[in-house]
Amino acid sequence: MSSFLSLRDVWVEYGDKIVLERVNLEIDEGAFVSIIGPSGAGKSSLLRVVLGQDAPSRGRIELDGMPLEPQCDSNRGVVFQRYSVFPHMTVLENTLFGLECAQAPFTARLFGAARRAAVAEAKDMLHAVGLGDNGSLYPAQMSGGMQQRLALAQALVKRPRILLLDEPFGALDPGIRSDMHRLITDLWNAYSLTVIMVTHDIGEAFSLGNRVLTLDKLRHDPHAPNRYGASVVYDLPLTRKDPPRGAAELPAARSTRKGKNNSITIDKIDNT
Amino acid sequence: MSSFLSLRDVWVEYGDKIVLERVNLEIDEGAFVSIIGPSGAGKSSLLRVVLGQDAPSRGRIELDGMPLEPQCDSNRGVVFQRYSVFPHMTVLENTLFGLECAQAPFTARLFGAARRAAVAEAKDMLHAVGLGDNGSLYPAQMSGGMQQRLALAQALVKRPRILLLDEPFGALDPGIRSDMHRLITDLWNAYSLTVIMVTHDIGEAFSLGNRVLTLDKLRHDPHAPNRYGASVVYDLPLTRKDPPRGAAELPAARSTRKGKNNSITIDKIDNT
Amino acid sequence: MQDRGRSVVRWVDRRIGRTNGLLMGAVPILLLVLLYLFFAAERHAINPADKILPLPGAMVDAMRALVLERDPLSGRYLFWADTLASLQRLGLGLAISTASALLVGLVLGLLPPVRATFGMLVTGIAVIPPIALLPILFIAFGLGETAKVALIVIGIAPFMIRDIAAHTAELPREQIVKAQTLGASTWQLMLRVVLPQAMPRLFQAVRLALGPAWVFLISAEAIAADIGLGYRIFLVRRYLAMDVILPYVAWIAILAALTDILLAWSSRRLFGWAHRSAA
Amino acid sequence: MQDRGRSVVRWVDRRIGRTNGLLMGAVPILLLVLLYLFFAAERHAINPADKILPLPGAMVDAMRALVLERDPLSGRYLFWADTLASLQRLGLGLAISTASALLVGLVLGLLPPVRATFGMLVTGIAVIPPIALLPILFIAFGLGETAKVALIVIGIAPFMIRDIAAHTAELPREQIVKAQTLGASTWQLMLRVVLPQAMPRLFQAVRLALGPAWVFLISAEAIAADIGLGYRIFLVRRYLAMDVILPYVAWIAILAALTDILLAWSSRRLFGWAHRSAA
Amino acid sequence: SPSGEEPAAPKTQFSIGWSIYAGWMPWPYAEQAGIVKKWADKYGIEIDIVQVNDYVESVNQYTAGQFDGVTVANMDALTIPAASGKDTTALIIGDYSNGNDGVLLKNAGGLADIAGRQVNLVELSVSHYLLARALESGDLAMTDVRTVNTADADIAAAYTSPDVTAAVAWNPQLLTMKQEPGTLQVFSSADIPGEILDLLVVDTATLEANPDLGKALVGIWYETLALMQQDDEAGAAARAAMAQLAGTTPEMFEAQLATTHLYVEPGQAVAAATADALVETMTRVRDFSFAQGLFGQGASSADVIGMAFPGGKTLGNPDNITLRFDDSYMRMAAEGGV
Ligand SMILES: Nc1ncnc2c1ncn2[C@@H]1O[C@H](COP(=O)(O)OP(=O)(O)OP(=O)(O)O)[C@@H](O)[C@H]1O
Ligand SMILES: Nc1ncnc2c1ncn2[C@@H]1O[C@H](COP(=O)(O)OP(=O)(O)OP(=O)(O)O)[C@@H](O)[C@H]1O
Ligand SMILES: [Mg+2]
Ligand SMILES: [Mg+2]
Repeated sequence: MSSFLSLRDVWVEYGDKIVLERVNLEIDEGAFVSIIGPSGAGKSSLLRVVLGQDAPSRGRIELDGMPLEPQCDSNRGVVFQRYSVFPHMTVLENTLFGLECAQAPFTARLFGAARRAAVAEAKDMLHAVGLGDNGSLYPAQMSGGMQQRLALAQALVKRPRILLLDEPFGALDPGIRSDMHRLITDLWNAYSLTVIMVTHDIGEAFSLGNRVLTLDKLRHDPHAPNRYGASVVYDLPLTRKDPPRGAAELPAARSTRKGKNNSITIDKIDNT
Repeated sequence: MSSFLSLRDVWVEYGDKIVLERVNLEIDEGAFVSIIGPSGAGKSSLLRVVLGQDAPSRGRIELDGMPLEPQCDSNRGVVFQRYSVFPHMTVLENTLFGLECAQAPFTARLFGAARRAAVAEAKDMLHAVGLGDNGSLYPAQMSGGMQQRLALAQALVKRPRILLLDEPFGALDPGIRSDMHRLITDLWNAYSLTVIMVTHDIGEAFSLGNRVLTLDKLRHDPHAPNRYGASVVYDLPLTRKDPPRGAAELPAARSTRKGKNNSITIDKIDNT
Repeated sequence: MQDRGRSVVRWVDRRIGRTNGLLMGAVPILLLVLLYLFFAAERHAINPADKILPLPGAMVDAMRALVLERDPLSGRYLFWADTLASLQRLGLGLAISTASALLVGLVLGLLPPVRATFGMLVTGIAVIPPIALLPILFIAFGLGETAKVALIVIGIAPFMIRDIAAHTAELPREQIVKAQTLGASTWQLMLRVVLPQAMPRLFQAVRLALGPAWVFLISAEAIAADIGLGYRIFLVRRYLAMDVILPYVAWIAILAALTDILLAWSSRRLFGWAHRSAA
Repeated sequence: MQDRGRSVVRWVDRRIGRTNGLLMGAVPILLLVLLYLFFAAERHAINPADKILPLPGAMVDAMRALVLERDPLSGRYLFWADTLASLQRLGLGLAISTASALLVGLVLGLLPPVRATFGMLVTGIAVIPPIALLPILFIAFGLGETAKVALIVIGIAPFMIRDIAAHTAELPREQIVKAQTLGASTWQLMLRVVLPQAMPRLFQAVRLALGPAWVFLISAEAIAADIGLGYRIFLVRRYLAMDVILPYVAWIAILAALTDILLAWSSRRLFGWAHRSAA
Repeated sequence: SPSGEEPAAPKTQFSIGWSIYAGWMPWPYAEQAGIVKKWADKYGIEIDIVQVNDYVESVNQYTAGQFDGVTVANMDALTIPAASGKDTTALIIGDYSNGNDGVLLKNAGGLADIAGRQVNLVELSVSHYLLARALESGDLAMTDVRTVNTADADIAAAYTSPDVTAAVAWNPQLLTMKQEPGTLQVFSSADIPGEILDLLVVDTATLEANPDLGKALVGIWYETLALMQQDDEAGAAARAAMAQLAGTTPEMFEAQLATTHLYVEPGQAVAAATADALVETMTRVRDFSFAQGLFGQGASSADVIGMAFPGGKTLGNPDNITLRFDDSYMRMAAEGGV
């Protein structure tokens, strides 16, 4: 079976600054890939390219064997590093929006029973991210962490096939953070999600992911810092006794997957 | 000796939402106070009040025994949670700005030798935060973590008496993060800084601070989540064998202070 | 170094209350009125029949007939009939301009191919002074109400369209992408993400366009009309009746200022999210 | 659900290249020209002496004398002399307006007490149609160049001031606070933080004001001038000489569009940080 | 003088405003041809001839004191400066309109067809007066038509619109409008000869203090008129130059001159100024103006404003004379005294 998402010799350049060079990557359906690397390495840039927001300056990206158009759709959900919630919608409206788009192609608004059902679904998700009480606030009235959680709820309520997360939990306190870890793991198990997550927390990278990628520069010229871009320097598949996947086993999954990172195999790879 | 910074019965309200209530706090000169607490507890709001950006809705704040005007000056440096760098200045210009304001009251620009000296100082600081190569970039051309480091460099180059940090290291990878910890600890030791830092990383809170405050709601009415605000629920002075302070001992301090959080005493206090 | 002891709040940091703001705002206007009275009195000392800067008494006399008495010829209260006619034209012109600014502006701002095709045309139309093309406008729209409304629309719509288009094009790309990942079609994106965020800007654009709109209304009424505030002003200009012109201009300023205040207030009411939170 | 197989890029996501953009932009303008020719030909089929929509040949004939031949009386090439005179007035008016928009706009936007005191006055002036005040303007400024420049300034400066003030007041409070913690005085804040960030907006405001500026220039020249593009248009309008008016209007449009393009280009060059990064 | 005004001090710099009209084109031509300078130098003064594109504005500016003199029609001299209390002297009676103003109808058989139509014209101007006289001659009343104020600069273009079926205008617009297919001129100033006069007026106090100004102005005027009347190359060249200054072709300009009755000889102008017909005309004009409210709100009767005529005749309030027809300078020119 050809892999789900594949990047072939992908480069990302801004003007004459080379950010990513020669990235080759095959990601299987259902993988949970954590990406770590120094600040400024190009992690967010990589996510943008996979999302289809930016086109790579060279190379090819294929999804399910088809070349990826540089555009976004509801197959790929995203939580950006910077706040990407809609400032003119309340928390509840922000969360409802995805549901409304799917069900009301023309008005993008729901009424009556359909709305009540969507509101219930959105509220469940808001409770899950700890914003249950804040449905009527506008983003400007919320703290940084709350906005980030809203962005997450917004993406999750659409149950995308691929979920791209850019430091989603950076601004959260440890309590809510482990709740969110549980939530994302459950969803991953329940919906055969493919997750690509950028994080600065190595513990998080290893405990959540089943594959950890490290982005960094392979070469560095101190006199021309922009000459060389980063690439994948470590690609660590984590082999664990995974429980069988499926929505039915959700409660079981919750306890089995939590906080395990035993039996890891590490291979140093050369990406060139 | 009356304390350096004191908050007496401070309330912060937005409309009818009570964010902070009855906060009483005495902070000594030279303290390193870490503030932790759940997302949305009011940590950033507390910093804004201490900074003088917002006036408390009730209560009094005194600095050195004088009531604090709700305005900001170069005695108090700040790194905001959201990016507060100037988008129209390059990295170097952003860092130079504080120095230029002090030395050129009229033009706010330096020329000739004075400029060269300031540039050297700014570049040193940029190297310290790992942005040495990026002096000519504009903020929009940088990653989230790089912008945060720039904000830090900007504040530190002014050597303020009080430094207010709102999750300054949240978006940094572990390597650069420990560099930054070292930097801030050194500066704290060398310049008898008073630091108030909000963080979500409990380890960071305890390893850097000599006092840890926890903000949370004392009471919660599920039917009226806005009725009660947060206050200081734990106030933990950390007693350690501190090395004698002074710029001369900087290299020593670097090794002694790193990563220590032994002999901590914890007192649950009631703030009401 | 800064002296910390001073208790003067910097001007940047001062917050002005509502009542204080009104009072302070009234001061320079009052001063201007006084200045006018001074000059008027001075001119009248030299020539008691001076018409250029009439005294308040003369203005009251002149206006009384227009405001309170029926015009014997038409049976109308001229002042009120003028006001009504002008406001109707202005309202219609503003409404059409606003609607087209929204429609065209959003599409231009959001869809690069459309912007490439029509952006230059809109710029071109925006910079052509419509009063230079009046003869062609007469052919296209005749000389009736349509022509007056059309002049207002041609005068302000391109400007508003460009403003809305520029604002729309500045929306953070992250928001567009986010909406697309939430399954929004271009239409849904327009309707729920771009349009609502353009609304406060639209209100701002209407406020900025009010001045030019009045200019074009008055120009249109000066060209061919038999009623309207601009008609009256240009008619009585024939005999330098500043005692009518000045109250009329003041009345226009009051009407325009009221519209402005109303728009600012509605924008704050309707789009609270877009304005500084009330701390 | 969306079909993933289609290879059509959504319009929102299309990027248009430079050359393509120019070509696409030319299409509707060409269409308009064709439309004009069609109507003109039709009118001439009915009335060969039609003056309202002249054919290109007539325009070339009429313009040749103005552009290429010295006026025997004054010894000037009228077309070029008109252009020069108008551009001088316009340039001066724009320069004064821009300078005052910067000065007053920044201060109004940044300092709440000043805004409270003068905001209402500026709004009031912005909404008074200067056309209605023409007699007073000419009395106050005489009939020379000053009055024409003054009309432009009075017409556009308040609008630009309000725009800059609103933009300045929207600067994130975090930036002001940050600058203050870096020791910036109000003056330094203004000079280094607020002013440079207002500059791109100022360019945008000048671009938006170009249309009204031409309108006011032409209005002023229509009333009191003996040279200038607007003077010529109003002079020959008595004879319905559209064969001169249309080329003059087209010339004005070209001049204005060039200014607009120049401003847009300089803004991109000078304030790269404010425009979308070139990916 | 009515207001206890101090007499204006003698001065050497004067400005005269003018606007484009066939009967006033000699002024800018005289300026360009150096005739103005020649006469000004003779009296040791300076005279600026200033063009104002908008006729009403030129008169307003004179009223406001920006000019020492202005070219104006008799009715407007009465209703604008004189009614504003500015003591004004009509120094030169240049011509009367002899067909330069006309009432035009589209698709009409005669004047009677105007009834019930909407008439576009510059309200409260000589056009309005002409319309009133036309209606009077057709036994119609003002209430039988509806007037729509239309700017003089735009009336030619407006007339091409199908919306407009009746209009009153003056030259050069009138000539342009007559070319519109289906147009009939049903009444013109040629039907009321001598009632629409084109004047040069100056501020009375200034003239009293500076009689040299009056002498120079009549000197300029009659020398230029003589030149343009010449049936030779020089005369044709002068007329062509005036056409050019008016923005039109020599043919069109000649056509306009044909409907302008110029008082070429100063003697003719003196005769016009001293004729009883002038008093009669001004009475008519004044009654019309008063009926239209042109004397302002304060005016209680047509008599509030006083006019003086040569030979001590007056009309209206003799204590408030603000418009004076003065033949003395024209008479000087006639007698070669300048
Ligand atoms: N618009 C742009 N123009 C120029 N350079 C850019 C632009 N955006 C990003 N870069 C550069 O690309 C590099 C990678 O940025 P990116 O945001 O992908 O880093 P990152 O790995 O996500 O860092 P962080 O962990 O700090 O978020 C950085 O060096 C940055 O300076
Ligand atoms: N402008 C505002 N209007 C109304 N409510 C506000 C406003 N700003 C903040 N709040 C509320 O105040 C509370 C505290 O916000 P604050 O930003 O201080 O939290 P925080 O502790 O810094 O959270 P985080 O860790 O997520 O940054 C939140 O519940 C937020 O909703
Ligand atoms: Mg990033
Ligand atoms: Mg916070």
